[in-house]
Amino acid sequence: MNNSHKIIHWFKYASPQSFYPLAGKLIPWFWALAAVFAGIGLWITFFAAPTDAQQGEGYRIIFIHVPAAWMSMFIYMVMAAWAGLGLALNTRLSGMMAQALAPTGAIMAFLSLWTGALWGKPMWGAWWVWDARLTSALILFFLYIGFIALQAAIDDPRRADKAGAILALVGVVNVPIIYFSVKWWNTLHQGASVSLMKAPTMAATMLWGMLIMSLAFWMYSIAVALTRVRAIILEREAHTEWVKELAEVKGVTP
Amino acid sequence: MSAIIAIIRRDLLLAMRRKSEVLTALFFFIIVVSLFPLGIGPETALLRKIAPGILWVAALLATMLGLSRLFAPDHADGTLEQMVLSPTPLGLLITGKIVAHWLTTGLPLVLLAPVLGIQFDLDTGALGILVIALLLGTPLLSLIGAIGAALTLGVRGGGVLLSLLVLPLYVPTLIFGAGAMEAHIAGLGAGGHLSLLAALLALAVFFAPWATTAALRIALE
Amino acid sequence: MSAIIAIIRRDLLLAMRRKSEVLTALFFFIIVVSLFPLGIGPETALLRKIAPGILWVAALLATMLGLSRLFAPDHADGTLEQMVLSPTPLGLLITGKIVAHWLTTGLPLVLLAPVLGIQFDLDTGALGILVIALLLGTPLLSLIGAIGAALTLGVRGGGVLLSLLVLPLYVPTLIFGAGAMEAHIAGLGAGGHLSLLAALLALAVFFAPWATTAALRIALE
Amino acid sequence: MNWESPAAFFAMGGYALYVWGSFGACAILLIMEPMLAVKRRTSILRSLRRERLAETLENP
Amino acid sequence: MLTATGLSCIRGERRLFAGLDLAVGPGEWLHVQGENGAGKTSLLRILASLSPPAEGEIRWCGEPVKALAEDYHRALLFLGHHGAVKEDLTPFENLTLAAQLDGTVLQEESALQALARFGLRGREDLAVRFLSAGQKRRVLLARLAVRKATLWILDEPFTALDVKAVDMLSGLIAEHVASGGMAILTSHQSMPLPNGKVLKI
Amino acid sequence: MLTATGLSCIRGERRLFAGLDLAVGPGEWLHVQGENGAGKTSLLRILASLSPPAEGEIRWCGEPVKALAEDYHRALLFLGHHGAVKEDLTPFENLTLAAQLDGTVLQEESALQALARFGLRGREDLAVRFLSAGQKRRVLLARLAVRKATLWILDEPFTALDVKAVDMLSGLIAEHVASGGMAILTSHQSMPLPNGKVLKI
Ligand code: HEM
Ligand SMILES: Nc1ncnc2c1ncn2[C@@H]1O[C@H](COP(=O)(O)OP(=O)(O)OP(=O)(O)O)[C@@H](O)[C@H]1O
Ligand SMILES: Nc1ncnc2c1ncn2[C@@H]1O[C@H](COP(=O)(O)OP(=O)(O)OP(=O)(O)O)[C@@H](O)[C@H]1O
Ligand SMILES: [Mg+2]
Ligand SMILES: [Mg+2]
Repeated sequence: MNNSHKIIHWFKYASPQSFYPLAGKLIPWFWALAAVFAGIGLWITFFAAPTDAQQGEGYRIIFIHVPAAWMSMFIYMVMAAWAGLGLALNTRLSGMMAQALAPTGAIMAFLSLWTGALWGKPMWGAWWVWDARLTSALILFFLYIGFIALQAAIDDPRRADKAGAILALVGVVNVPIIYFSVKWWNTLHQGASVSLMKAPTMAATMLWGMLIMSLAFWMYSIAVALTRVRAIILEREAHTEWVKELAEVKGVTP
Repeated sequence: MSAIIAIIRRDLLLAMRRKSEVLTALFFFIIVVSLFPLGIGPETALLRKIAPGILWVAALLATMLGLSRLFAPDHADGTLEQMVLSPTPLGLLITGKIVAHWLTTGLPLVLLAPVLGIQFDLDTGALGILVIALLLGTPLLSLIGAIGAALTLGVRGGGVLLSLLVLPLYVPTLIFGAGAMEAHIAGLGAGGHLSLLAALLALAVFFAPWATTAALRIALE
Repeated sequence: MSAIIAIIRRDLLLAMRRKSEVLTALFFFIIVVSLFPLGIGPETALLRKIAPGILWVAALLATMLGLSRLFAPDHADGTLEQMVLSPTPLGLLITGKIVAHWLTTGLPLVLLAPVLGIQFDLDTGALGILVIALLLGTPLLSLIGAIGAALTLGVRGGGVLLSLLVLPLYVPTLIFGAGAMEAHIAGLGAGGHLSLLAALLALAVFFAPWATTAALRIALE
Repeated sequence: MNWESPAAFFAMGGYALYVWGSFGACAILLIMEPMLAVKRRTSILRSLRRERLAETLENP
Repeated sequence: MLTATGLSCIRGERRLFAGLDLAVGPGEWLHVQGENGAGKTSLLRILASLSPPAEGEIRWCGEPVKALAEDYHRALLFLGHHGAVKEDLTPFENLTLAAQLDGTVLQEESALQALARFGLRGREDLAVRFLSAGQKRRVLLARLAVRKATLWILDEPFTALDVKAVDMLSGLIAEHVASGGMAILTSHQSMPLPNGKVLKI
Repeated sequence: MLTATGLSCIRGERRLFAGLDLAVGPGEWLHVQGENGAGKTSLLRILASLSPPAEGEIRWCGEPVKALAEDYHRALLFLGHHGAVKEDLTPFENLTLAAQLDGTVLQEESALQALARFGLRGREDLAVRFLSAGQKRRVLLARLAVRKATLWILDEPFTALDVKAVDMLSGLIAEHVASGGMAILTSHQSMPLPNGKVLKI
């Protein structure tokens, strides 16, 4: 078939066939980690963290807002890295990983917008302002949607992978450009009518809470992406022998 | 009647099959609306002032963008010929196609517009007027657009010629639609504008399918 | 080299043959720009303030409108296959097509923009900046757009999907382009914005043809 | 523990709509997403199994 | 009974044919022959009332077709170069939707039967876009098996079909004619059907 | 000399062919036969390096075609179902522009001659849009007469052509092969050319 057997050792897991069971073994661990971190994080969020002097209880949104915002950016980088890898080395798994990550990234981007809007209303009196950060988050959301829509519109999975990879890479070049352009655009017009809290002034518990919630989001993202990539592997490799030989396909256990 | 329903179902099926179709007309609307603040600047007061105009122009452009695909694919693959030769009167089939076009492009805009209005910091009353005006206006845009789409069918450079023909005809809709919101924001009451929109719609419902059918027959000869 | 020139000449010839093509991209620009005063109202001060944004958004939409026809006709009739099989490297041919696209849609906008700027009561200095910014910005729009056009080639619902992909990527161009004029009007000097536009253009000249070619190869497989 | 009563907890100092709106949406999405991912896998598995069954019926 | 008298057709400054008379009655079929560009497609489109003749008149059962309109359409089945087949839909959907457009309802079995008859078994649920050139034509031609019509006007029905499909289709046409139907065809290949009238242009 | 070894092609979940070997040398031509949907078009596109095979390799004069790229393209002339013919341009413009794309310059006379040879005299300056189905194909095929290429890959070159044109075209192919060229064709009609190798899929 291809010359994958020649390639270095760790590449073994770049084949869907060996990655599928590996992912299956890893998933429960990531779910467990996600649950533990989320438990601690939520406890800090609602019980350990004190009421904020200026924002009252409303600031507690930060404990999901910031992790979601971070993850939305981080996942995009990871997705583009997988896509680029797939384009360069022509490994089948890379494209599947990129495809599996995209919906999670889009959901994170959406959550950062949604929670941000719900935070903005009590803080600024408006659901939305054209702040640099908000605007670039919005554009990032569009980039995700574009990626997903492009892949959904192409029937041949291999073609979809490659086209998506090019789009993701073009996006990666553009995301910093977009971010800085928006930032500059915004500051030219108006002074800092919106000043976000600066991290150093943040109380230590809050910082911890945010970090732990971020870990929870991170573990969640890995777990859900792995779950999805397993489904994608099955869909794409449906006609191969190794899938037909899988225990869950033979009907022993799901 | 069953043929109309059949054609609406067929067009909706086609739209669903090209999954992205419906969503992307919507996203075009969203993106155009979001581009303006980027071009104009983030001042809330200024943005609130121009919001009605921007929302309406964007709705108009989003509707227009899909128009060239209203008849062109059916023309290219001979379906339109079969429609002319169908025992059902052509006018009915065409009406079905226009309804399907509105369902896939106009209706989603109506539903989404309030969310975008929030980005421009509009109040609830203004948002309500926006929805009502769009509910009257978008079918109007589909009806007028269908005439343009039929006239430019199979014509060289049709796509862009279409916008040239249709945009001037969209002007009254734009003026009354955006005017309704502006009047409301200025505290004048939007009733007048809305009833004018309704009157235009009634007019178009009667004449547009007929004009479209006539134009299509010419295009097919 | 001669193949590039041949392809530019061919595309220009095709554009001339569909007489309306060039004119209508231009007319679309004119009409969009003229719709805004209708949607927003006639206050001169307000209009002058939003003029840069509107002109740039209109330029952007006008460029984008023609994008779906950049490769699609060549794809449909098999010309693109012949290009792949041509002894000339595909990248060169594609560059030729992008140049032709700019000559037929970007350049006319640059030439017409000052006239429209006058409608918004802009002074000579601002008009000069507008022309320079468009001269740097429209090739950028063609280059970025070509990537999107190649990616959505032969894809279901391509036309609208294209705008979804391309518009976010247009944001920096829009911001710096409109920003240059606004900075000038505010008396801050447009130099910074213009040099950023130039830098983006240089970046795109290197990468866009490559990405476009890669995307086209994928579409053709 | 900085809450006097469950009611105070749910009132969130007057920010209930915003805080619970955020956390609620977050919870819904983050529960829905894995469910959809799992469903995607079970449905492809089901069709694979059906295919296998059809094969065994054809050539026993 | 379709009769045409004194038909002529002008394209650009070129007169493709003039003073053409023809008549096709029940149980008859007509083979329109001519070189590339002679005007066969143009003639067929005129007969189907899709474009008007420069001169002359077409009558269906004695009435001018322009006046009959829908009644003529009910009796007519015209399949041209273009498919009227949607690339995004499956053969099955294409067939049932075409029937609905004609105002008739197509049973699932008869649709599947017609497709199977045209060798599309196993492709019922694959978007037409993926089919081969000949399979696309077969989707189109499957309408012949499900739509009741007296007059068939077929423009090059045998293009792109393989030998088996050509036989099957000519069998279908022969059957239609034998049972009192009428057919007008063009084809550059030697026609595998007996007893046709020939019209040379 | 074109050789292919162990070619296989998968579309969707369907394996169209597998383990296919072929070789065409100078002065030989190959007739690819098969039912509708057998995979002839797919095979020809693979041979032209337009789409990659699922397995197997194609060599031109002993080198893999992927490595040769432009050199292979120079030796190859591929004409598929689609015309690569612009409807808005005239036959003459189409022919000269196609030549320019190939990086060659076409003399006016030789272009006119080629068109005349394909029976398009008097249509040189009429936009292709107005031509009949067969005339459109002729515009495409006229490239055979002007482009120098060693290997011709033609997908159903005889469709839509009338009897005279079929004879002319087969003469042209025979000439090309006789002078040491190679050709790979598909056709459902009986092939009016002698001495071809046959490949059934
Ligand atoms: C729709 C509205 C909003 C969106 C889309 C949004 C988006 C984002 C994004 C993308 C980040 C990560 C930025 C980075 O790390 O560089 C972020 C961080 C943050 N946001 Fe928001 N935000 C919104 C509203 C708000 C509001 C209303 C507040 C507070 C009043 C806020 C406070 C913060 C804070 C404190 C951070 C963390 C800053 C840091 O770590 O540097 N956000 N937001
Ligand atoms: N505007 C025009 N000016 C001159 N000639 C024209 C014009 N439009 C069409 N024609 C000619 O009219 C004829 C149309 O022929 P038609 O398509 O009916 O031919 P056909 O007999 O079906 O041919 P084929 O066998 O190739 O399908 C062609 O010869 C074409 O060149
Ligand atoms: N995604 C897919 N899933 C299943 N089958 C597919 C898919 N895409 C293509 N096919 C099948 O692959 C085949 C492609 O055949 P191809 O076009 O090569 O045939 P051909 O031999 O040229 O036929 P023709 O004589 O009709 O031109 C068809 O049978 C088609 O049904
Ligand atoms: Mg014809
Ligand atoms: Mg074929």
